[in-house]
Amino acid sequence: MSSKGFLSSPTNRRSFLKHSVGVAAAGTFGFKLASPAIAKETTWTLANSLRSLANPYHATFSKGGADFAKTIDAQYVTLVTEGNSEKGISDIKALLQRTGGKLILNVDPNDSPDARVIVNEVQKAGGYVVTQWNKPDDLHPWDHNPSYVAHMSFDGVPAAKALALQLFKAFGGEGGVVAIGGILSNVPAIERKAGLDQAIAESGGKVKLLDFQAADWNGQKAFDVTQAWLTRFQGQINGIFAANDDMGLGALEALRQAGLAGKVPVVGLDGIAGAVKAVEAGEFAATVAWDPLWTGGMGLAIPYAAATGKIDIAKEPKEHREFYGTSIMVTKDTVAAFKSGGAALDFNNLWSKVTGPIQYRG
Amino acid sequence: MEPVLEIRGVSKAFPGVKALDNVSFSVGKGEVVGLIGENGAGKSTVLKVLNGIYKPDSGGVFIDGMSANITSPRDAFDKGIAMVFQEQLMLPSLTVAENIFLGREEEFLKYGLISKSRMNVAAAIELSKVRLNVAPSTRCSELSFADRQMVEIAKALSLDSRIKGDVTILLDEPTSVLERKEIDLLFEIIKDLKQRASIVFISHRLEEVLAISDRVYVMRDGKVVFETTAADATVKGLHQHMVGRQLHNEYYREARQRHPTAVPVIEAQDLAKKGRFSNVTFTLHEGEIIGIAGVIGSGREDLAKCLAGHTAIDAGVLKIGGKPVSFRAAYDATAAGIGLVPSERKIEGLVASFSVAENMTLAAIPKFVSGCVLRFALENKTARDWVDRLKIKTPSTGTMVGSLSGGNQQKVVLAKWRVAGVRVVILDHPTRGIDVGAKEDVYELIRDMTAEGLAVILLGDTLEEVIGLSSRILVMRDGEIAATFNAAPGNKPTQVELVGHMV
Amino acid sequence: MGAVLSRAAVAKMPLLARWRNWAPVAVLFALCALISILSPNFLSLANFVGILNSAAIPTVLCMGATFVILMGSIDLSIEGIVAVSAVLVSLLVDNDVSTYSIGLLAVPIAILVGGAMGFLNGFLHVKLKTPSFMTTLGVGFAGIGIATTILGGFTARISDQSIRYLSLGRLLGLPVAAWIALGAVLLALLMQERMRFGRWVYAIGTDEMTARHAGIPIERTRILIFSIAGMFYGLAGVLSVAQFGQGHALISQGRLFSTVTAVVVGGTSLSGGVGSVLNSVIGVFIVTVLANGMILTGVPPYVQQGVQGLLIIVAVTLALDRSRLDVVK
Amino acid sequence: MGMRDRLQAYVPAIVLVALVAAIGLYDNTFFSSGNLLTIFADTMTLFLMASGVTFVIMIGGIDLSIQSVASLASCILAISLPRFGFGAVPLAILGGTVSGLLGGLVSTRLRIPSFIATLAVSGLVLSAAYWLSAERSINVSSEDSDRVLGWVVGETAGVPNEIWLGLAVLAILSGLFGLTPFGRLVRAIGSQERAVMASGIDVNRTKVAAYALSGTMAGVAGVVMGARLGSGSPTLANEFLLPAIACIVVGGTAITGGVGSIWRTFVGALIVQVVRIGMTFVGVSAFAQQIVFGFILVAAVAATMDRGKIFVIK
Repeated sequence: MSSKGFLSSPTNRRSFLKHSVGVAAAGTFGFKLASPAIAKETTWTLANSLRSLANPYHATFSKGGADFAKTIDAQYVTLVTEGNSEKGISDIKALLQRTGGKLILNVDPNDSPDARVIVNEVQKAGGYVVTQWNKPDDLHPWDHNPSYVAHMSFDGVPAAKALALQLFKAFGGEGGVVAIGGILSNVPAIERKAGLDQAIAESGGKVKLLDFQAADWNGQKAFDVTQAWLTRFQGQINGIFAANDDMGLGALEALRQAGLAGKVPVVGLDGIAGAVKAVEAGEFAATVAWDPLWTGGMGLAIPYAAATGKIDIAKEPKEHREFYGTSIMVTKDTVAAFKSGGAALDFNNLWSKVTGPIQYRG
Repeated sequence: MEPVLEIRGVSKAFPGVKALDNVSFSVGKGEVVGLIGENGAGKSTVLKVLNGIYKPDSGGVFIDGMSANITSPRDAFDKGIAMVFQEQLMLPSLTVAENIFLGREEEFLKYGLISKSRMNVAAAIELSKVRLNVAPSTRCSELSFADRQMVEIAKALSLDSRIKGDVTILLDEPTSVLERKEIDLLFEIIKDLKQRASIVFISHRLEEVLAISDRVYVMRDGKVVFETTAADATVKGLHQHMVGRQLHNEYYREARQRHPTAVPVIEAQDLAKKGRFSNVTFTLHEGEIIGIAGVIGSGREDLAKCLAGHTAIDAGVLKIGGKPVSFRAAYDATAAGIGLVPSERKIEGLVASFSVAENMTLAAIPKFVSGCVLRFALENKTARDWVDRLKIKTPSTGTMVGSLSGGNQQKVVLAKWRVAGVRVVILDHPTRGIDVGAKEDVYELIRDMTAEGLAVILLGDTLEEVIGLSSRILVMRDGEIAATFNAAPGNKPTQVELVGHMV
Repeated sequence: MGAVLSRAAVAKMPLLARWRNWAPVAVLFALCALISILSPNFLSLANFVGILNSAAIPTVLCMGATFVILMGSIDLSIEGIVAVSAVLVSLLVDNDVSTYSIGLLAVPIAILVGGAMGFLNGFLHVKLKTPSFMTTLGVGFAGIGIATTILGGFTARISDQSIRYLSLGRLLGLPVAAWIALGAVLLALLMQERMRFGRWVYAIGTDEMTARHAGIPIERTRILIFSIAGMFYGLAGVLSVAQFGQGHALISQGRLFSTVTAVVVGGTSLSGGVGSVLNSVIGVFIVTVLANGMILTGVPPYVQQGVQGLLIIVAVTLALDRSRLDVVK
Repeated sequence: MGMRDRLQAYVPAIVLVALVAAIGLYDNTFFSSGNLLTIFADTMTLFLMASGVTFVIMIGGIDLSIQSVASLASCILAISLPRFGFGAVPLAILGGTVSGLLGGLVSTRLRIPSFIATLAVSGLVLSAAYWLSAERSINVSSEDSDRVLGWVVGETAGVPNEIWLGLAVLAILSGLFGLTPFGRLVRAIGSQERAVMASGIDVNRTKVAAYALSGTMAGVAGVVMGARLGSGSPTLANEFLLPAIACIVVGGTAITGGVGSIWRTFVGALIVQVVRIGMTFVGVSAFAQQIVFGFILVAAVAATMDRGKIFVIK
């Protein structure tokens, strides 16, 4: 039927891949953008579910998925939640339906509770799923063999703590910092704040937290907040800690307005291009890169291996079922190496970047 | 005399009403033509056809003998016709000058910009024509009602300095909101305007019309029934033609006029509302109809609104059935048994998109609820009863009221208050814009109400109506009751008597 | 064609009317006074410059939105249009994604593209007779989508100093962005006061019938206004890029409601016909100063939305002349 | 024209059927009963959100606070579930009612346009949610949710309970709308508020009730979301506001008030959901989805809007 024709049309596949790696020419959308329909019952379909393609982290995440899909020449689909849990979940259900359960899903749930619902749906349909970042503490892959292959995350607390220490180092270990948080109730936001607090506590009073404000992951808000801070704490601000790079860059621009860019060090997390550039320029003291290319790809490679029987997931040790990936601290010293590295990923070496089991903090 | 502006055999129908029926009408150069008739006779419709607001269904408009197609008021303006509307159309956020030249700013454009200074100068010229000294840069929201009327007139006059060739100015009840001296002023203006322009002049006040016009048309029920030169016309004669019948008392069912009982329903003591009316005192009895006469601005509408609870009184004592009351809003008045039949029927009287039944029960919904569910059967039955009783012409009780004729709509409004079981009905221009047959029905209904012991306060559409229906008449002027007349059947005051106290 | 002026309006004392006009300014001053008592730093020049920086983009946005709201319509496409123009600019000047480098030429292009999307708003709204609320909502969604598609989700970092100057540069000690915003205000004021459509907006917003009778081309004016609004959003897109040195699809997240709020807090009525671009400028400053002040005075993050909510209510209660609208929707 | 009206009433349903058919023809797994049921079930939260606001829009107002209100309700639910068990549900819904009431009072008593009044109240509600939840998202233990929230997440007669709930709400609200004085007044106020005032009716009381109802339904939606996701959080209902209003208008209810109904919103919600899911089925890439969605929205409104009784379109 027509869908078959549409599927096998190479131009469509090419244009789709082109767009999904994000070099779309302006003004070509609509059905040019339509991905090929899925051939049922024959191959596995790969899908990454993420918040929105409009942010660099997830765009790269999606690219990672596309890259892996290319290596096994499988259909690859990106689902976006638009920050709306219900939408995210119903899209996944629809895709499970459409692929008759032959779905390999790598999902960054919009909010931790979503994970349980998604896992149950995938298990019902007989697909395979890996979750990223968010899941309820009492939800474990080994309780849902074989469908729930793994949960991978990055430990926000130590990362943020290490990052904070980098920041303190940048201004000589003594002085006042201000901190910009994400959406107050988000798990990563909480972890990263916790990491910062630890670092401050350990500074033994040398470093003072002047103020903490929430900018909802929004660079714009971070900009306004920072400007107000510059007035409120004239001269007292020695460093700015931002819970993600976008807000960090917002803060940096506010500093630039006041001619303080590069004078007051900023740190952020995610390792997006802009932040890395800022590190090179010496305006960011550091950023933490999560390697979304790897998570985006490996989050599919592992369940694919399980699905195709390359590994028996049920027999894998727990630290291969719930684990932290390697986060990379990017500082002025390491930035060159960081940029050159991270080239071709070896999707066969599944556990190369595993750095230990998930910690549950009360 | 060669007519500059003329309509021939024009007919215009609105849903349920034939507003104009084969009307022919002409204005000569430099002529002032009076156009009189009761409300709903079709006067304003004629003007709105001339002004391009209404397209005639048949017949045509002719300018200097040439057939003309006037598409919009703006188009009319460019063809030398300007109109002063009954409803005021000043935009509050704009200045006087901007209102005068709204939509015609081109002449003040320079490099695409409006030169306010030039516009104000030009406006000042127009304002001087109406001897109005307000700064052209004043916001209209800060003008008095009468001043706005003068601005409206100035806006129309701005035509004659802008259009080459013949100019016609249509005045729809320009005097109704004006004070005596402003009226005299307006007449002077019209007189020296005659040198350059022709004028069509609508007014209720026959004396005025005779005083200013060269020629007079009388309209009734959408037809021109009489045409005469002002010189050989008399108020009485014109009046005959306007009403078209000798036996008014028959028309107004005077035979059924009850002798008011002694039971007071409303007792008003020195009611006052700042800037609107003051020390208004009267008593309304069961079965009585009190008519209130007065020009617009006399305060009678405001009084009516206060009695209906729409606005609050500032001073005085109002007793309903002996108990003093104060109304926070209309719902208090309704609860006290007072209902207002508003002049703005479509806005305050009815929910146009609601069915006949839904409208009839709107003011009495609780009566049609059992266990918080509407009793549709009862509602429909009640509605059907009233449809029969009031001879309402409607396909069904489920028909959208908006699609009924004005007369039938008005009956629905009356039915609404009957269903609500009010004891006092305030009628604000109850027969405005409804055709003659329906009028008689409405009069019949009013008599029915009094027969059933209801009391009525009537703000008549015409003096004649007030006189014909009321058993007592209060004449209001400048917010005070200037005179009170008893109007027992067969012994009614004349219009001239009343007018004497009105202006 | 309903009488344009209710009797109530006539009775209204001009004095009260004048106070109404000045209420937003009063609110602003009261706010400033309060904050400067709690935090002396507030009155520093540095903070003033900071506030100007934060206010620049919202001001430009409000210039567009005010006209639309004066017509009694609403524009929910702000974020979408800004996103598209921002992404375009960031791709057209020196950047790390595309190879274009046309410098300041990108500015007029971005403004025109904004205008084009605004035109789409107006065109669909007028021709399909769909309420502006939905039309602009749809176009807004599309805008975000387009911006995301163009960049494929990535961020374009710009290195073009001429664009950066628009935000970083200083003229007479004030940020260039502030001067541009000032320019936008003057332009909008010129349109509102001295151009025909500027006056017609009031007529349409107050009473479309009267406007029609006066021979005002309603449809054309509506489309024109939406297009002009789009152009202002386009300019705001340029400024956003200049300020953040990057363009991406979410660059204007949260701008929509803050803009409408500013317009209304400034005293422009959502029902149309009443208000002015100057009111909106005041509105922008009320909102900006409040946000700034809440941080200066250390209001805890999670109550800030609440405080803002309360202030909106207070400001609007004082500023909005509600005596004219006997029916509040 | 009566004929046209009657036809008009079916347009939304026709649009829906057409969409479903089109997508099904492209990929017929879409028709599988399981899938349709799933879509149906997933639509209900959206419908619950929109159902209450429909009344507000019918009176010519708007309620922009539902998103925060639903989140607040989910927080109240998650917090009080351990302590009060089932009592948590009415408590959470009550929270919604109160928030709605507040919006209504601000709008009517202070005579502030609902657009701004509810926007402001939404800020207050959000602060309250953050304060209650101590800025965390609160998990609902699975045994709690099994014990208390089974009526939301379970299945009955092979049909997900969300659907039963949605249909129940549809029935109740349609009844409220079509059979009660309240519904009658809501319609009347939306079409000609001044006539209703002049008929001696306390308009504000009805209005406030409408806002309260809107808040209540947002509360219910919050509870359902909390149950489905097993958590409460101040951001749980984010990105729900505009889609909810889209449902209402896509269903053909006039944003200017007076004209509309609950079932229109119900159909509207299904349309919105089908379009979204449909794009995944047809395989519209994630990039294009929002663009397509945006234009389909406008087209749908253009088709379903009942212009018979609307004169000036602003």
